[in-house]
Amino acid sequence: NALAKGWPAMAVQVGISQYELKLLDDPTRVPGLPPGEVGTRSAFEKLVKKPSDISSRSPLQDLHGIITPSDLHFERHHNGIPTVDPARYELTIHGLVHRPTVFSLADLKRFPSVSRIAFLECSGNFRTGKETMSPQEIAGLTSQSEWTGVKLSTLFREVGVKPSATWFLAEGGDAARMTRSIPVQKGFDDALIAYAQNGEALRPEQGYPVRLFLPGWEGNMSVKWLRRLELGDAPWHTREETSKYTEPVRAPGGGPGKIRQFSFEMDARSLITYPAYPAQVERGWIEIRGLAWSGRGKVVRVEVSTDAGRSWQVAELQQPVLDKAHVRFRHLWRWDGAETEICSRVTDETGYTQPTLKQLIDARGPDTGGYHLNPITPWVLKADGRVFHKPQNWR
Amino acid sequence: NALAKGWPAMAVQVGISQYELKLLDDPTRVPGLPPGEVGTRSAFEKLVKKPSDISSRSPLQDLHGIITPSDLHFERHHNGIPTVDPARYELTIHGLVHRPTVFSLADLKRFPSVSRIAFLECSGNFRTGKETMSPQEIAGLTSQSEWTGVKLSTLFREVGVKPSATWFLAEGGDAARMTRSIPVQKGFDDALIAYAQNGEALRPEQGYPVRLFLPGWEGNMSVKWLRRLELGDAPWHTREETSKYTEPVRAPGGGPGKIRQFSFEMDARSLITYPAYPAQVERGWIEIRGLAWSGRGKVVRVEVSTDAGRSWQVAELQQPVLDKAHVRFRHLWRWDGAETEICSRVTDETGYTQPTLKQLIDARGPDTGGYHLNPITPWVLKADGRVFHKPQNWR
Amino acid sequence: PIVPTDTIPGRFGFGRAASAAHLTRLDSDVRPDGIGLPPGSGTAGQGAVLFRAKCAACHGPGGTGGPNGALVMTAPADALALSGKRPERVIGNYWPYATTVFDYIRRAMPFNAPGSLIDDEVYALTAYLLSANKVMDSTMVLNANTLPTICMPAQHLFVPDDRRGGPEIR
Amino acid sequence: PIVPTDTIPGRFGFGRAASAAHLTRLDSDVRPDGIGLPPGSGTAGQGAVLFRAKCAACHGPGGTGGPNGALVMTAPADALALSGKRPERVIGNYWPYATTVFDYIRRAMPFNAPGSLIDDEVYALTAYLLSANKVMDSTMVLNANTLPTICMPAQHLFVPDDRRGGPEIR
Ligand code: HEC
Ligand code: HEC
Ligand SMILES: [Ca+2]
Ligand SMILES: [Ca+2]
Ligand SMILES: [Ca+2]
Ligand SMILES: [Ca+2]
Ligand SMILES: [Ca+2]
Ligand SMILES: [Ca+2]
Ligand SMILES: [Co+2]
Ligand SMILES: [Co+2]
Repeated sequence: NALAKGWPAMAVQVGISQYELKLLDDPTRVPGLPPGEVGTRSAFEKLVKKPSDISSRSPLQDLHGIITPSDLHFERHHNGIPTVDPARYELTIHGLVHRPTVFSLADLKRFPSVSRIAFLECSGNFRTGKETMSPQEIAGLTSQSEWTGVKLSTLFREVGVKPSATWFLAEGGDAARMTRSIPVQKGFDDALIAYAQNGEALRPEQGYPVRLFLPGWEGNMSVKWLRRLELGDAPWHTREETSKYTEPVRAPGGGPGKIRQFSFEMDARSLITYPAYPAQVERGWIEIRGLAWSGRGKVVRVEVSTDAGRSWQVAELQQPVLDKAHVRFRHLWRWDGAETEICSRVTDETGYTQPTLKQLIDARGPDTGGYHLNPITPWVLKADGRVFHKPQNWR
Repeated sequence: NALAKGWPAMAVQVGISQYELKLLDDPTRVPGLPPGEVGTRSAFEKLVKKPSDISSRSPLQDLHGIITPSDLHFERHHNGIPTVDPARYELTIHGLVHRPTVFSLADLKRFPSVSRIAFLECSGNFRTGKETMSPQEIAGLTSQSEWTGVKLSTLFREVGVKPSATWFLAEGGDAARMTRSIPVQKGFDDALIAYAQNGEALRPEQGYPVRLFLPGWEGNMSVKWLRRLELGDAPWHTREETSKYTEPVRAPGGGPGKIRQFSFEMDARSLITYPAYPAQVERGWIEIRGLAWSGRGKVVRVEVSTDAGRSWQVAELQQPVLDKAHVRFRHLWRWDGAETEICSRVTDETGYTQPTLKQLIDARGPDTGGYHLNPITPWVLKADGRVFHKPQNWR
Repeated sequence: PIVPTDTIPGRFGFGRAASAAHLTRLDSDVRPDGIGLPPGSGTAGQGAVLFRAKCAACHGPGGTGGPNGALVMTAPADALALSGKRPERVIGNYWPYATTVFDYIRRAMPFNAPGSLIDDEVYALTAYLLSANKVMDSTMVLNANTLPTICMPAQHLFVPDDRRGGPEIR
Repeated sequence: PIVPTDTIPGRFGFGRAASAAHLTRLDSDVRPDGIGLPPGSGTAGQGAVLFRAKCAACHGPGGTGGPNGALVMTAPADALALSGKRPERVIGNYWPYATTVFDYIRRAMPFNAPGSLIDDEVYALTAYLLSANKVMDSTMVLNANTLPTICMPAQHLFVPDDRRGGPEIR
C-alpha cells in the first residue's frame, strides 16, 4: 500500500503546479485555490521524519512552539505498525480485578475523558558520533501532543482492582505483542487510555485506535495498539524490561556493576534546536531556542551558556509551563562572530539539573549503554556561522 | 492542481489495502508497516472540513481536546488561497514610522519569537435553519492552534512607530488584497506576526508564509499572506470594515437604527459538541462535552442545562484555561431516556454571560444580520437517542 | 556563575530600508480624506461602458443584482419601507465613504482579474456606481479632488463598537 | 437555579464481562514463577533442529550472531574480560529469568511469522537457547515445571531504579 503510506511524502515532492507558478509572479492578480476538505502543507516546506527500520525521528530543528504535528511525531515500533479495525477493537482488563471486562472503542469513549499536553520520549533517545548531526538525529525520539482519553483510574474503578494488585501488564496488539509491567500506582496517578492526539483520532504510528499513555515515563511503556491489561502482584520481567530498557550501572560504593531495571521516569533534559546543525547564522543578535522537559514534573529553569559552559544565563520559558511537558525556551544573545560553544541545561522541580555526559558516565560507568542519556549537548559555532554537533563519544 | 490540493482527501478514501486486510484478522501474526517520513491518518477515520466556495468548516463534532489539526483548521478566503514563494516573500512596514522597512521571512524569524495557543473565529460564524445541522455546520468557522511568530510590538519598535500613529492598515498578498484597519494599541498589546502553527510552518490556507494574528479578535482581521502594514492617524474604512463586518443595531434609547463598526472582539461563546447531531446516544451516563471561549480574556465558568435551560450545572473546565482560547468543558449526566433539550452557556472574566438568540435579537433588532452571533445553542435529545439542532430562526 | 543577560537592543537591525520606489509600487490604499488617490479621472458614462463589459455578468445589468450580488439601490428606501421589504445593503444605502468604492474596485475587482484595471477605469466605474446609486451627479468628473467630497447617506449611521465586556447584552 | 451535579457513579456499566474462553485465548504471558506457562515440553535437541530451520538466518548458526544479533554467549565472561573485550549482552550473561525466553519467543518470534510456533516448539527452542548459553543441562526436558527452576547467572545483578529526582546524578 505504497500510495496510502506514501502520500504525504509524495505531496511534499509534487512541488508547484503550472497554475501555481503563474500565481507566484504576482498572487494578487490571479484568483487563488479554492477551500478544501483537508488542508495541505505548503509545497515549499519539506518537513520529514528520518526513518530507520525500527524508528523515525522528529525534525526538532524545523519545529516551533511545543506541539509536534501528529504526522511528524517520532515512531519506534518493535515489529511495524499494525492496521487495527476500530469496529473490531477491544481492550480487555483482567487478573486481580473483581469484574474482568472487555471494552469496545465506543465503550472507552463513553467514559469521562481528559486531555493533557505532554511529551513522549524513547528512553534510547541519544545519538552522537559526528559533527554533522542535527537535533533530529541526536534526539529526535521525543515529541509532544495533546492526548485525550479516559483515565486509567476510571477503568480501574470500573473493573474493581483488588488491593493485592501491585503491578499490571500492558500488552499491545502489534506483531511484537509489546508487553511491559507497570506499577498499579501509576495507573491511579495519571495514566491515560488515549484515543486521540492533537484533536483527532490517534495516528496509526502512535497506536490507533488506543494506546496507553504514561506521562513522563519512557516511551516504550506507553504501549501502543493496546489490547490487554492484566493486574497482578509482581512484575512479569518481560523481555523489554530485562534484556532491553535496562542499564548497566556502577554499584553504589564501587562493588561489581549492577543492572538498573524499571527505570521509568525520563530525566530532565534540554536541547538547543536553533542555532543547530545544519543552520548557518550571522553575527549579531541571535535568539537561541530550544526545548526542555522532565519526566518528574515541571521545568523550573533553563540556563544557556554561550561560552562553552563557563558562564550561564537564565533563558525565558514560554508560558504555560506544563507538567511533564516540552517547554520552549528562548534566550537572546549577541554573537560577536568568534568561534564558541553554546549549550543549555535544565533544572526540574525536584531540583535535578541536567548533567554533562561525563558526569553521567562517571556516575554509571563506561558500560552503561544507550538508555536514559540526557546530557548537556553543546553546539560548536564556527566563525563563518556554521553550527556543528560536538561529538560526545565515550565507548 | 487537483492532485496537490486533493491528496489528503484521496488518502482518506484510499481505504484499506489488500495487505492491511490480511493484517486485520490478527495483526499480531503479521509484521506491520514500516516507519515513514510522514505519518498518515488511519484509513478508518474520515475527518473532513465542509467546504463552500468561500469557506470550509472544521468538523467540531469529531475533535477532542483543544488543538485543531492544522489541515482541519477552518478556512475563509475572499478570493482563494494564493501560492506564495517563501524566498520571495516580503513584509513592508511604512507610513507613520521613522524607518520604513522591508522584512524577508528569514528576517522575521530572526527576531525574538513567542508562541501561544489561541482560537481564531470568523465573526460570521453562526448558521441555523434546520434540525439536521452538526456543530460543524452551525459553528465550524472557529479553530485553535498554537501560533508562533514575532510580536508586532517588536517590529513596531524596530521601525520606530511615531506617537501620531493610532491605526494601522494590514494588507494581504492574496487576490482580494484583503485590507483591514486596526488600532495601533492592539499591535502593542498582543498582536503576532505569525509564521508557524501547531509546530510547523503555517498552512497555505492559514496564510503561508506569514499572517497577522490578533488574539480574540474577529478572524477576518488576522490578515493572511500578510504583505504590508501601514501606520496612519485614522482608520481607512476599507470595504471589509464598512460594507461587510458591520452590524445594523438598534440605537441606544430607541432612535433610528445604527450600524456598528469596528466590532473587533469575539463575544464569549460555548457549544456542546457531544452529544450533537448526527450522534445517537444511549440512556444512562453521558459525558456532555463542548468548547467555550471568549475574545475578551479567559473563560471563568461554563454551565450546562439538561432541562432546556430551566436549571444549570457547572461543568468542569479542562486545565489549563488559557487567555482567548478554546477551553474544553465536560459535564457528566445521567440521561433517563426522556426527550429533553441540552445546552451550555459560558461566562468570561469580564462578567459577560452568553445570551440566547432572543436576547441578542431583542438587543440589536431584527435587522442585525449574521455577524457576532454567539447564542446559546440547544440540542434536542429524542427518546430514541437521536440528537437534533433546534433551529433558531429570526429573519 | 549566572551572569545577567545581554541588554535587549532598541533595534535589531534586521530587514532593509524600504525605498521610495518600493513603497510607490506597493502603497495603493485610499482613505476617506482622499489620501492615496492616484492621478487620473473618469465619468459615469465611461463607467457604464466598462461595467457592461467587465462587471455586469456577475453583478447584473446596471449593477442591480446578479450571481454575485447587487451594487446599486433599485428603489428608494422609503418605498421599500412602505412595501415592508428590507432594502438590500448596497453602496447607496449602506457604504459610509465613497473612497471605499474606488479602493475596493482597484484592489479586488473584477473578481476574476483583480489588479487589471487602470486608474482611469477605476474612476469611471466608481463614478458609474455612485451615480447609479444616486449619491453623485451623473455628469461629474471623478478624480482625486472630487471623489473625497462626495457625501454618503449612510455615513451618519456608523458608530464604533463601544462594548467592553461585562454583563450587558448589546 | 444552579443545581448540584449528578453524583458520579461507582460504576458506569460500560463494556461486557470477559468470558473465561475470551481470557484463555488472550492471556498468554508468562511470569518468572511459571504462572502462565502452558502444557507441553521440548528438549534442546528438538530445539536445535527448529533453530536451524526458523531462526539461524537472522541470529546466526547456533545463535552466535547474525543480521539480527546474537542470542548465545560465545566465550566465558572471564576469557572476554581478560581479552579486554566486553561480552555481548545475551541470554546467558544478561537475562535475569529463563521464563522470559519462553514468553518472548512465543509472542514475538520468528520475527517474520510471530505467533506461528506451537508451545512444544517454544519449549524446545527455549531449551536449545538455555543450554547453548550453558544455563541448563542439554538433556533436560523443559516444561511448565522445570522451566521456572532454572537459575540465571545475571539475576542477582538486577536492581530496581531507586532514583527519585533531586540533585544527585546517578
Ligand atoms: C467573476 C465575477 C465578478 C466580476 C466579473 C466582478 N465582480 Fe464584483 N464581486 C464579485 C464577488 C464574488 C464579490 C464579493 C467578494 C467578497 O465578498 O469577498 C464582489 C464584490 C463587489 C463589490 C462589493 C460589493 C459589496 O456590497 O460589498 C463591488 C463594489 C464590486 N464587486 C464591483 C465590481 C466591479 C466594478 C466589477 C467590474 C470591474 C466587478 N465587480 C466585477 C464578483 C465579480
Ligand atoms: C526475520 C528475522 C528473524 C527471525 C527469523 C528470527 N528472529 Fe529473533 N529477532 C529478530 C529481531 C529483529 C529481533 C529484535 C526485535 C526487537 O528488538 O524488537 C529478534 C530478537 C530475538 C530475541 C531477543 C534477543 C535479545 O537479546 O533481546 C530472541 C530470544 C529471539 N529473537 C529468538 C528467535 C528465535 C528462537 C527464532 C526462531 C524461532 C527467531 N528469533 C527468529 C529477528 C528474527
Ligand atoms: Ca493505510
Ligand atoms: Ca534571556
Ligand atoms: Ca500545492
Ligand atoms: Ca459536572
Ligand atoms: Ca497608503
Ligand atoms: Ca496472564
Ligand atoms: Co528505563
Ligand atoms: Co465585527
